Amino acid sequence: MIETMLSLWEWLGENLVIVQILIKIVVIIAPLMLCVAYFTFAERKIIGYMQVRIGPNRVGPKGWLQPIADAVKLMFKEIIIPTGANKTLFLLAPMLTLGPALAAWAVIPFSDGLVLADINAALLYVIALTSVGVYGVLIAGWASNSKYAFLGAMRSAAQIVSYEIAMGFALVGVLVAAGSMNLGDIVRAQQGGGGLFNWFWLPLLPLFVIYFISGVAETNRAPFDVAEGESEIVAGFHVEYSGMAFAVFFLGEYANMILISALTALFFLGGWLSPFAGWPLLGAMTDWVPGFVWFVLKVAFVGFFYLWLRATFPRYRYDQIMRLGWKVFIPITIVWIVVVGLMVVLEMPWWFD
Amino acid sequence: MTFKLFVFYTFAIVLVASALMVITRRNPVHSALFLVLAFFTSAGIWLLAEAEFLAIVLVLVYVGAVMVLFLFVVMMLDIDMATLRAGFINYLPVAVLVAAVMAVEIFLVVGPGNFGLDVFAPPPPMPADYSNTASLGNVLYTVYMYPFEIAAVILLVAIIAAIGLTMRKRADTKYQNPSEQVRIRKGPDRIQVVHMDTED
Amino acid sequence: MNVLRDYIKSLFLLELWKGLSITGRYLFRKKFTVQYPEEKAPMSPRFRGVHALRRYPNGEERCIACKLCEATCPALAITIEAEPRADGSRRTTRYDIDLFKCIYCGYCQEACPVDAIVETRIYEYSFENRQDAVLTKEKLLEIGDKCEAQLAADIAAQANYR
Amino acid sequence: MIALSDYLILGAILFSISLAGIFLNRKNVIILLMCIELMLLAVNMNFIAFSHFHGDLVGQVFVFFILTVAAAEAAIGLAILVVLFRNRLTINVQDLDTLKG
Amino acid sequence: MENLYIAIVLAPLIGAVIAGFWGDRIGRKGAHWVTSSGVGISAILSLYVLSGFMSGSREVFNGAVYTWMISDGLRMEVGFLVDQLTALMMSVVTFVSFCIHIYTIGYMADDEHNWPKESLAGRNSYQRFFSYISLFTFAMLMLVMANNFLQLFFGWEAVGLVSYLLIGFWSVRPTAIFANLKAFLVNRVGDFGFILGIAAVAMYTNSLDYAEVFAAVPGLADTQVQILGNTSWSLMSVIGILLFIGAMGKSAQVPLHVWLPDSMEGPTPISALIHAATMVTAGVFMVARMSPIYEFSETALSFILVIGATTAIFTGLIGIVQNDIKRVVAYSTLSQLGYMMVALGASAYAAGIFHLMTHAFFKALLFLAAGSVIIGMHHDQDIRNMGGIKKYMPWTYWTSLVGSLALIGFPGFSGFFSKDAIIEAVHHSQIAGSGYAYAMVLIGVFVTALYSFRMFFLVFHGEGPRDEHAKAHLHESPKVVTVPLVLLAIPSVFIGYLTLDTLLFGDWFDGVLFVLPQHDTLAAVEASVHNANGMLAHGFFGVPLYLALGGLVTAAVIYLFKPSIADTIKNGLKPIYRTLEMKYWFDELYQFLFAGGSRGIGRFFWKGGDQLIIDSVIINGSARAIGRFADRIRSVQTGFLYHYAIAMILGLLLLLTWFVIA
Repeated sequence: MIETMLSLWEWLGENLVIVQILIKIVVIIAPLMLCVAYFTFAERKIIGYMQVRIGPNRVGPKGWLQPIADAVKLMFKEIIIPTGANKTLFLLAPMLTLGPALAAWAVIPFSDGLVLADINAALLYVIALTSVGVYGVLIAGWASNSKYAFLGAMRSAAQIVSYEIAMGFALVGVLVAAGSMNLGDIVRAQQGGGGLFNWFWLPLLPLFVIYFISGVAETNRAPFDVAEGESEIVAGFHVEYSGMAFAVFFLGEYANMILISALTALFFLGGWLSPFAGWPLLGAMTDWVPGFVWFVLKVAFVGFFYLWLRATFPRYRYDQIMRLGWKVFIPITIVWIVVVGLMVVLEMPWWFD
Repeated sequence: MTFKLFVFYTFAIVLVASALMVITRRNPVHSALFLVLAFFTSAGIWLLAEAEFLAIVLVLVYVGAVMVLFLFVVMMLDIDMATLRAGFINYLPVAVLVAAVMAVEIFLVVGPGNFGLDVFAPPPPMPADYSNTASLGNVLYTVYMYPFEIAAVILLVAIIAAIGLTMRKRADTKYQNPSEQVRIRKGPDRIQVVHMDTED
Repeated sequence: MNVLRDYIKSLFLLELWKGLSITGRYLFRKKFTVQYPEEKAPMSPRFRGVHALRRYPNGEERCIACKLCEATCPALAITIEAEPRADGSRRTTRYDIDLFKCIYCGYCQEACPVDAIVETRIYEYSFENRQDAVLTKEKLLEIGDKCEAQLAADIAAQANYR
Repeated sequence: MIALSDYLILGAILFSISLAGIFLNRKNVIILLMCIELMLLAVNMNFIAFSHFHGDLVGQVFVFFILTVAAAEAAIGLAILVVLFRNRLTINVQDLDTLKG
Repeated sequence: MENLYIAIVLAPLIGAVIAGFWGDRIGRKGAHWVTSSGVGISAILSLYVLSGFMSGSREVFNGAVYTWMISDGLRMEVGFLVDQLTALMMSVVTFVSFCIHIYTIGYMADDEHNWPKESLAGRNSYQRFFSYISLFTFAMLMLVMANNFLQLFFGWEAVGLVSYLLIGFWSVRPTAIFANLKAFLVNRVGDFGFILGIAAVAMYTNSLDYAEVFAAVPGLADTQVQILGNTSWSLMSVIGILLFIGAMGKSAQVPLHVWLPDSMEGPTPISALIHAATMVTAGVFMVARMSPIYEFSETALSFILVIGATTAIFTGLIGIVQNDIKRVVAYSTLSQLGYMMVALGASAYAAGIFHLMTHAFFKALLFLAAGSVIIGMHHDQDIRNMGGIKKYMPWTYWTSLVGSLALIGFPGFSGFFSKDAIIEAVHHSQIAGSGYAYAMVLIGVFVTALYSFRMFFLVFHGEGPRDEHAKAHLHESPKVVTVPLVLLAIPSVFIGYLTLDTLLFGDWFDGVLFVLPQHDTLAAVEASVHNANGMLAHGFFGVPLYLALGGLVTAAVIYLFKPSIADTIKNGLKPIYRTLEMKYWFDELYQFLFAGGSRGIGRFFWKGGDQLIIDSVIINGSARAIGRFADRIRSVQTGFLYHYAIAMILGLLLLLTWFVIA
């Protein structure tokens, strides 16, 4: 029995690379989906805590089965397709939201060398994929044949496209600083004896802030969630969605959040690197912790920040969102790119020597 | 048929099919979406031709920006499709004829006889540490420095032109100046305490 | 100087950090949440829940069909019919409260000269049929019987303020 | 293996299709613009193919510039289209004849 | 040395500039002071230079002071050639000019009356006038002091320009405008020949410097050039005649004399300045200066001789019938210029210059006297209205008499010596046309006497002015007018006698004027008269004196004693009188031939060239052709985008097809 399984595996390895890759993808995606699910749980919990509540605690011990229950509930709900909606596109849209968010994980290094596709233009690939994410929103809004949905889609798409520029510029800064577009190389460029002070968040502090805020805007999260703006346009582009179609949107949104968190961790927070590497005492003490753990911790930290923001700030007005993106972020990033260029050229000690 | 060839043909067929869809769909949104698909598949084909950078840029620029713009415009404009479609069938034979003649003629020029495998041997695969992006950058920032800068200027001008064309100043718009608002401080800016003697 | 301070304030997002610190602090506050079915919040003697009709200790129902509660009810939720009983005393034959209409204002309780109609502390109630929402005299009396001890205590506790 | 002619024929077919598209959708400026983008894609396909088979990066550099200029063109074209629609409430090419002599 | 000459040239220029640009600021008094003192300085310095030459202590100066440019080896510079001839000319020019400046102060004192009220042009006309005459002096000095052809040409043109400005000074009078245009255009005709001559010089010698050119001339004497087809011309003749055409224009020789009488439209001082001392003598001076060239061309000399003689007699004849006092003097000037030219043609350059000098004095005197009379007559210039002015204006009368006697060549007066020298020189001349010239100059003496005294008698003797009003106001002119008259009268009497021996028979012009031995007519004259006294004695045995006296007597008889004879002659010789009165119809001829001709040509070019060919064929025709073509082709421009796209696609298809097939 086991021998047949092993021989089958070998046969697969020799003949069908695709299957191997598929298996790898599943290995990444499945935990990821789980993480997404539990991220929603974490959100409810954390926001509850910040509002001096305890949050969901009924399903399962301490409420730990809540996301499962949600998923099951959504799965069994009816998917209502509005009259006059474009059925194909209506159903295609949620997948277009989730797809890029998951596809981007192909190039994310979880630890040194632990990456599905170690391609050189990974950074570019990530930007390209995040920019594709807007299609889901756009198509969902248009295909719903609903005013609210369409308004939400337009707002959202315009916002995403606008903030993509600031985001791209921030990443150009990272690119200049690291001298590579390979995410692994970018992380390795942040290695050094200073531990967390060697990471890019310090020299690229403005870019770090801007990248993170742009990421929040990019994922249509509070306080940039005018795209769903409940008080104005009900729920934005996915107002007509229900059941599993809505669930996929939900998954996509949270997957995107995790993706942005992961990317932030990689670009600015040293990826899998230990924050205490090279520190006299703490460094040696934390030496045994695998890089993967650090990476997950960092992603979790940034994800927590997402929720923190949502719990803290009221919604931005739309024209001010646009103003922030175009008139504040883009100029700052451009200026800081020049500064970064200077730092690199002058081989500033600590980071670029 | 190798795996590569299989991928190529798959992509090519999807590409041609989606291109056909682009020109025949009644709804321009569908056309635009099929165009997106066409861009995706051609990006795949470019990857096969070892032009990774451009493949990703194609997705980034076209799919991520240009086509979003197209979709935006198509969705926002309330277009009466019926008049625009008028005469579609009448022109179909001519269009097919012209396209066919052109395709055949180009085929005669670039067919396997002139550019087949026996004429142009497939290039050797690049070494593992070859970076398409890096080598393209090497050329772009040295030999093609000026064209590159000119292209940048063209883009800038295009941005300004597009904004300038579509910008409308609305007289009835009300807006605050956030930087002014931020500057307001608790003390003298918000409230003024006035001392007044009581009246007897 | 002020300009510089404003710049620092906006560049380092100081006000945002202030906001974040507040929510951050609250994250670690003791939570107020009451684990409801297991725990319950304390209740006031003046709590106004579902209605009840009380009896005298000798078993005689208190209500004398004066119809003051019916008259005062702002939601017109109370319907009373009365006729003399065999012993000559005046008693209700019908006393209905439509809970769909009732706004739980407590005027009926205030108006009642004999403390017959009262509002109990019961708030966990539900109906499976529409007609269940109309409390009849029998049901009211039954509730009253069930909660008599509590009701009497509550009334006694507030006697000074009436 | 994939031959150069395969790429070129693919480019030719794409080109012809976009040509037919220009014929067919002659009144709809948006689809015309899309057809032009498709045409540029066909051209770029040839550039990439030749670049690959000649081992010469210049073709790719050229494609890079074509992409740049095409993006600019699309942006301005669409901007003009929006303004046009705003003013005339149509994008029918047939109605855009104020310059006719 | 050099600075001295520069000072001579620049002093009038500075005066002119100050008076011209800041005339408003410095006022009338400032203007006449600054210009007069500029010219005065110039005159004193010139006389100093002349005295230096006379005492023999001064060397000939020839040098450039400024190089303007060098083009292909051709040097263009500003330079001075100061020798005896130049010194003489400078002295004459500046002295006469100075006298005229002084005179102008009086003459132009009430110039406002000549302008309409509120006329913009009339503002500061007084200062402007002084600026002009000073500038004129500067231009003339540049001309005479030049050591190269370019500077000569500059002076030549500058003189022409300022004369244009001055003749048309009263720009509110249509006749003045017409006259200055006429002067300008006629001068351009001469200048055209002049610059062609200079071009020929530059072409064959590759130099504009006098000394270099003159040194090269003997080598080129036998050069023949082909112009106008295959006819062969002597280079020297060509250059000489071309340059002389310039002189004809400037010195008003027949047939380019027509401008000079008309130029009397200018204020009288200008007439004096132009006719007596400066502009018209430029031609004479130039020919004398170019003597090394002319000596090698008998053709040119003959040409000069004939032209000069013709001018001398025919313009003199016109003078008899003129009634405008200034015009009479003007025709007399023309006639005397003819005499000078005759002298030059006879190779008696020194005699020509000598006559130029004496003529400068007495003609300036006559003009100023005429001006004085005009002032007295309140700007009435018709001599028929005058008469008996003698008793009102004694100073004018006497100086006028001196001038007239000098003009007709009364023995002892300066004109006698210079004119007799010319007549004798022509008599001895052997070149072609000398016989004709001799006859003409002899008749000219009679004619000169006739018209001079006709005018003199009509103006000063006989009945008083017919206009009682004019009579009442007649009185002698102010001192500023009479003093120059006296100043000029003195040399008019004596200068001939005093300088004859030095200039004509002495060594004054040795090395300056070049005369071939076979042409040396003055030597022959010298042989017969020896010196001034001899000439005086010789004069009493010669024909000219008696001709002059005859003319005088005739004039006296006709106009003083029996005026009726004049009418008898007038009626008897009606055609001749008419011819003279109409000045041989030169003006009409030119009007018809040149003005009409050029108008015809202009009309032809206007109608045929401009309107027909350029306007209707080239411009409108091409436009119409394009329009017609566009009409056809316009239908292709549907304005529909897809039509163009389809056209492009089809074109692409054709190209591809051709590519596939080929």
